[in-house]
Amino acid sequence: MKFAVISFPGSNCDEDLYYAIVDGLKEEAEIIPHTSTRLDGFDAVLVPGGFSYGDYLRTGAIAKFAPVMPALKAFAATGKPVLGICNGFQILTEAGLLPGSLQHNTNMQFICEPEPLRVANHNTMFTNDFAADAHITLPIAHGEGNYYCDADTLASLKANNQIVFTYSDNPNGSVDDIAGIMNEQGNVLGMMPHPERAVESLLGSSDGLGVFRSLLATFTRTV
Amino acid sequence: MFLAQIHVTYKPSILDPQGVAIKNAMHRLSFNGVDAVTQGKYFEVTLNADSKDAAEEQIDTICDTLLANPNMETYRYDVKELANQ
Amino acid sequence: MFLAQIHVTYKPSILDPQGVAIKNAMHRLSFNGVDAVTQGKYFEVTLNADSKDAAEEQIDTICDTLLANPNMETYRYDVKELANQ
Amino acid sequence: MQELRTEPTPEQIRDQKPYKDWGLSEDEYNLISTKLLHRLPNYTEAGLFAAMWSEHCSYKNSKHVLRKFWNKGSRVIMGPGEGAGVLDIGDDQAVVFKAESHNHPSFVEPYEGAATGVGGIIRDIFSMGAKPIASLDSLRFGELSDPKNRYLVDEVVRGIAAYGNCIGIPTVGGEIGFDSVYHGNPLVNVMCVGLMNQEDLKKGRATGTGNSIIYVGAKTGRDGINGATFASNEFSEEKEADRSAVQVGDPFMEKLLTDACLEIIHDHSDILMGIQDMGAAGLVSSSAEMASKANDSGLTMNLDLVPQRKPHMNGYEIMLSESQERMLLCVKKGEEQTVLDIFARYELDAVVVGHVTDDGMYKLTQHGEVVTNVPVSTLVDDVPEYVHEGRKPQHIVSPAKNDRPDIPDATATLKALLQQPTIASKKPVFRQYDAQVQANTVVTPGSDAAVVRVRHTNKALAMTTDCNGRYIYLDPYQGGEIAVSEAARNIVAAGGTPIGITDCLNFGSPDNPESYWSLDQSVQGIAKACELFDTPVISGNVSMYNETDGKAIYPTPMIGMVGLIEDLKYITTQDFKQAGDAVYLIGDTGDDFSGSELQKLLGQTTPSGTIRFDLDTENANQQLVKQAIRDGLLQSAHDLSEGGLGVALAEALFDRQLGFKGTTKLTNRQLFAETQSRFLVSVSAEKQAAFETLAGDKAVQLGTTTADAAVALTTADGELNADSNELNELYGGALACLLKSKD
Ligand SMILES: Nc1ncnc2c1ncn2[C@@H]1O[C@H](COP(=O)(O)OP(=O)(O)O)[C@@H](O)[C@H]1O
Ligand SMILES: [Mg+2]
Repeated sequence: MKFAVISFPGSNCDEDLYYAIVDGLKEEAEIIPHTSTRLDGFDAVLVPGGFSYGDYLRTGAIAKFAPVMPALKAFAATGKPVLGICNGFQILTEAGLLPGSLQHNTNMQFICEPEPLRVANHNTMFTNDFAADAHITLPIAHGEGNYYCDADTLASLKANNQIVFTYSDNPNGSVDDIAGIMNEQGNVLGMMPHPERAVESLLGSSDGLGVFRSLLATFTRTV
Repeated sequence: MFLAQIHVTYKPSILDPQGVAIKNAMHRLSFNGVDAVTQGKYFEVTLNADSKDAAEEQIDTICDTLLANPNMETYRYDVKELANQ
Repeated sequence: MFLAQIHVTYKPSILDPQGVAIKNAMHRLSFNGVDAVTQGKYFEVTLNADSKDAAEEQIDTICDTLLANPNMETYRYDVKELANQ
Repeated sequence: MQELRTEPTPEQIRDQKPYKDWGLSEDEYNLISTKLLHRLPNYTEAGLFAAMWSEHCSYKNSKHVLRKFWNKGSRVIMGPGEGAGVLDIGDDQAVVFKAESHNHPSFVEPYEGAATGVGGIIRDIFSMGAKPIASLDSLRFGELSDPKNRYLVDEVVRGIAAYGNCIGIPTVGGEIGFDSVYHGNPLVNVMCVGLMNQEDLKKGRATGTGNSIIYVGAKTGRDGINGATFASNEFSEEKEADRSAVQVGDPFMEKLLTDACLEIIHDHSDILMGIQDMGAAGLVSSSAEMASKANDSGLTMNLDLVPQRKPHMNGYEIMLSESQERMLLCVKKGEEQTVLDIFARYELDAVVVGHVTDDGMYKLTQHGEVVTNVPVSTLVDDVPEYVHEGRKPQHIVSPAKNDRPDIPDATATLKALLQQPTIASKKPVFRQYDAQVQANTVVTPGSDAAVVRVRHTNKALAMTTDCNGRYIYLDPYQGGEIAVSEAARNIVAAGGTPIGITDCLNFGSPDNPESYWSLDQSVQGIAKACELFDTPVISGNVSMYNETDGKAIYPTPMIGMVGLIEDLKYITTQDFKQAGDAVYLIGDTGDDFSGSELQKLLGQTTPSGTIRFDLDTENANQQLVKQAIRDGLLQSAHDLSEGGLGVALAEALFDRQLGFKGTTKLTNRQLFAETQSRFLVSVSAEKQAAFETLAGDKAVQLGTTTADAAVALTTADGELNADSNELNELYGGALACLLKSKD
């Protein structure tokens, strides 16, 4: 399986994702610059964390105009998986691929810590490796991870089972403890916690590997 | 040359954690009369355009696509011509 | 009840990396006429005070101590009385 | 609109002596004009001399003392003198590190001051060819009862977090201490650690006549130029209130700059002759040093080509600006385009501003005129060196008698100590730092030393910063030895072998004989310990004049140490792992309270008494712990520092909510003694015999960990009885509470 990791100016988790796939999952990955306009030949696209364009203006606001974005949208439209992590999640919401937006944490501070999570929907291409209602721990590291959407959007997220991860102990003020959501079609996922930082027990947790293993399982099943 | 003064603010229904934090800080500093605080962004953009209308049109697009997030924010602007130097 | 509209902006000699990044983004979006962008903060504070003078005095202190960083920023404000609701 | 500024003539400078405001003495000025130049320097030249001859650039007041440092050692690839020091860690890899202080800027503008401090030290690391992999911050503030200090803590921490998090370098450790002497003079020291392949090593040299000097990064503004050095009419275009020379950091730009420079270093090493960051005294210092280090080649630059943020900057301003995120490269003639193209891809400004010459002259032109033409050596090498007079402070000549406080209730004392801000958990601070980006951090903040693995090897690096100014105040020589030893103890407890140090020497004015004496003594103490531990001093920084209202801080020579963990299985943390493990104290405990946190808690704000320290004992105990870890005998290891055994024992229990039961021959008060050279370790039942054989009489069993949260330790004259969860709450909540307190 071949993953593309998109690198924007200011991305800083692109290499971490690359290694999570290559060393952790033992599949292929390639870092694709933001100037690239093609994503052919990839089976999944990963949008990494970091501070694209310094997070200036709003998180993800400038990255959404990068040359690679039309290709990313086209890729998502084919139904293949797109995973945005942290700043990647913020970019996907700004780009309109996911509903809602990410605001400042309610305590107005950056928070870096391991966070207990619940897998709220394990019937997705990102989470089928987890048991129903699994409790996992993934690190978070963000200043603006407070998920917000209006009441109608929230109702439809719930109705369609689009809420994929929730916090057990909401650290940032997110609506309904939301840590990760997907689009209606189920192939675009955005999450604030960092699975790529949790792919080996040496670094404290390998729970994150489940996300990548799920993608691989889906891929293997469909080809 | 034109100068656009642009205000981007949260829609009223949106809870603004920054505004809340600042209000709390004001209360801690004993400004207890403060009832509400909202924080928005203010931009000054100087640009060349053929006419004021053309400048306004550009600024409108810039606000829609870049400066404001339509999910949560609204904007208003004012464009004026700068005296030639 | 009074409404204070406050603008906080960088002093002219201060580097404003955010403004530069936004200007570059505008150029990438082909708004090539844009010459300069600065980003500042805009606050709306509603507060109770006995008089407009008293409100202005409070706002002045709030700006000095909390909203603006005197090392790098300047501010201006405008206070008006709100009609009773 | 702008009036042409008229600069003072050389004669006016001679007569009106404005250089004195710039920090140049009359003797120095005379030396320059009569002996070095044989003519009067013009305005720009005088400014450049003042900057290059400042303590910050020339170390003229500290060089004499710094020579006493030990910087040999088999691993040293590059000692002090370059951007940062470099040590061999095997596999053709090297570790690069250095620390910098940003004390004064952080007091004036704490957020930007701290942020630009982080940015500056990162440039030192990647300019050597290394990828920055971790940073640490060592902070000192006045007491938190004062709102100004709470504000400083908030802003400094936000600034460090904002810069480090954005650029994607994990902040993995550090320290924070609080003491009233730092009121009005906080210390903000940042250390950065980089990793490189030895073949990528780069130096800051401008070699090869005709080669190009390329300026890259942010445009030059008036940042950091002291307004006082200008006649006020020179700024008439701007209102007084609109003027600001505060340096603003742009971590986004620095991320691009780092990536671009490292790309050039990796892929185009053959055409890159030298690279150097622009730090203090900006363009002049970087370019003059590059020329000087290339065996006195010359250099010429055209200032009109320097990218400028504001119009009408004069030569003095351009050369002395401390705008951030700028680098200077020396590139082979004819190959410039390759380099310019790479920077263009990163959307960075890069311009050829000059070239290397062979006449040893430092020559600048602006608007078609020569504004500076002086021998490179006069700027860099001819700076006079000053040896100051030292005097032992009175409190050391006749020290007060040592305390032996009465501790009737050990439990209450422990609870109080755990809430002392210097001891309490620093989580409210380090939780704001991204400690894990790059996905290599094995031990995050909260244990003794941070551990970062070297990807694709079986190695890791341990790192820590340490210094207790209260000990140094009482005894700078032994205090210096202790600072190094404590750092080494933290490295050893984490499973590492100490391999080298960097330092920030934070002291008062060298003109004060007591400050100077303390500097000299502590450097000697540091050197002595470094030699014993085989940890050369490979880089560092001096910050003098840390005084407010004539009162100096405690001498605070911060030590940043790196250790090598040769095998990932040696990595050890401070927390007890399971119930039923035996807990041992390694090292003897005495009635050592001078400078301790207990002494401070009991009302002795200024430390008093004498301290006791023995390097050989320290070394023996460290060797024991190191061996026990290598033999696989330890479940945990924790060094004892502020608050002594009581605090260390509590800290080891928190992570897994364990309890403890035991007995000791020590007295209540000795639970809080700060006798040096001690460790607290835990050993599983099946390893106990082997551990006791190895340790002999160096270790004494204190008791056993338990599954419930009860902590019960019987002492010679009392007992400690507590609930570890309650202790954890006090320890965990104290700092946040102090930072928020309203008054
Ligand atoms: N300013 C800081 N930044 C990051 N980590 C910190 C900071 N202050 C303390 N820490 C972390 O908290 C832990 C305890 O620090 P400290 O009490 O100084 O340890 P020790 O006494 O063993 O040197 C360490 O892991 C340290 O890295
Ligand atoms: Mg320790």
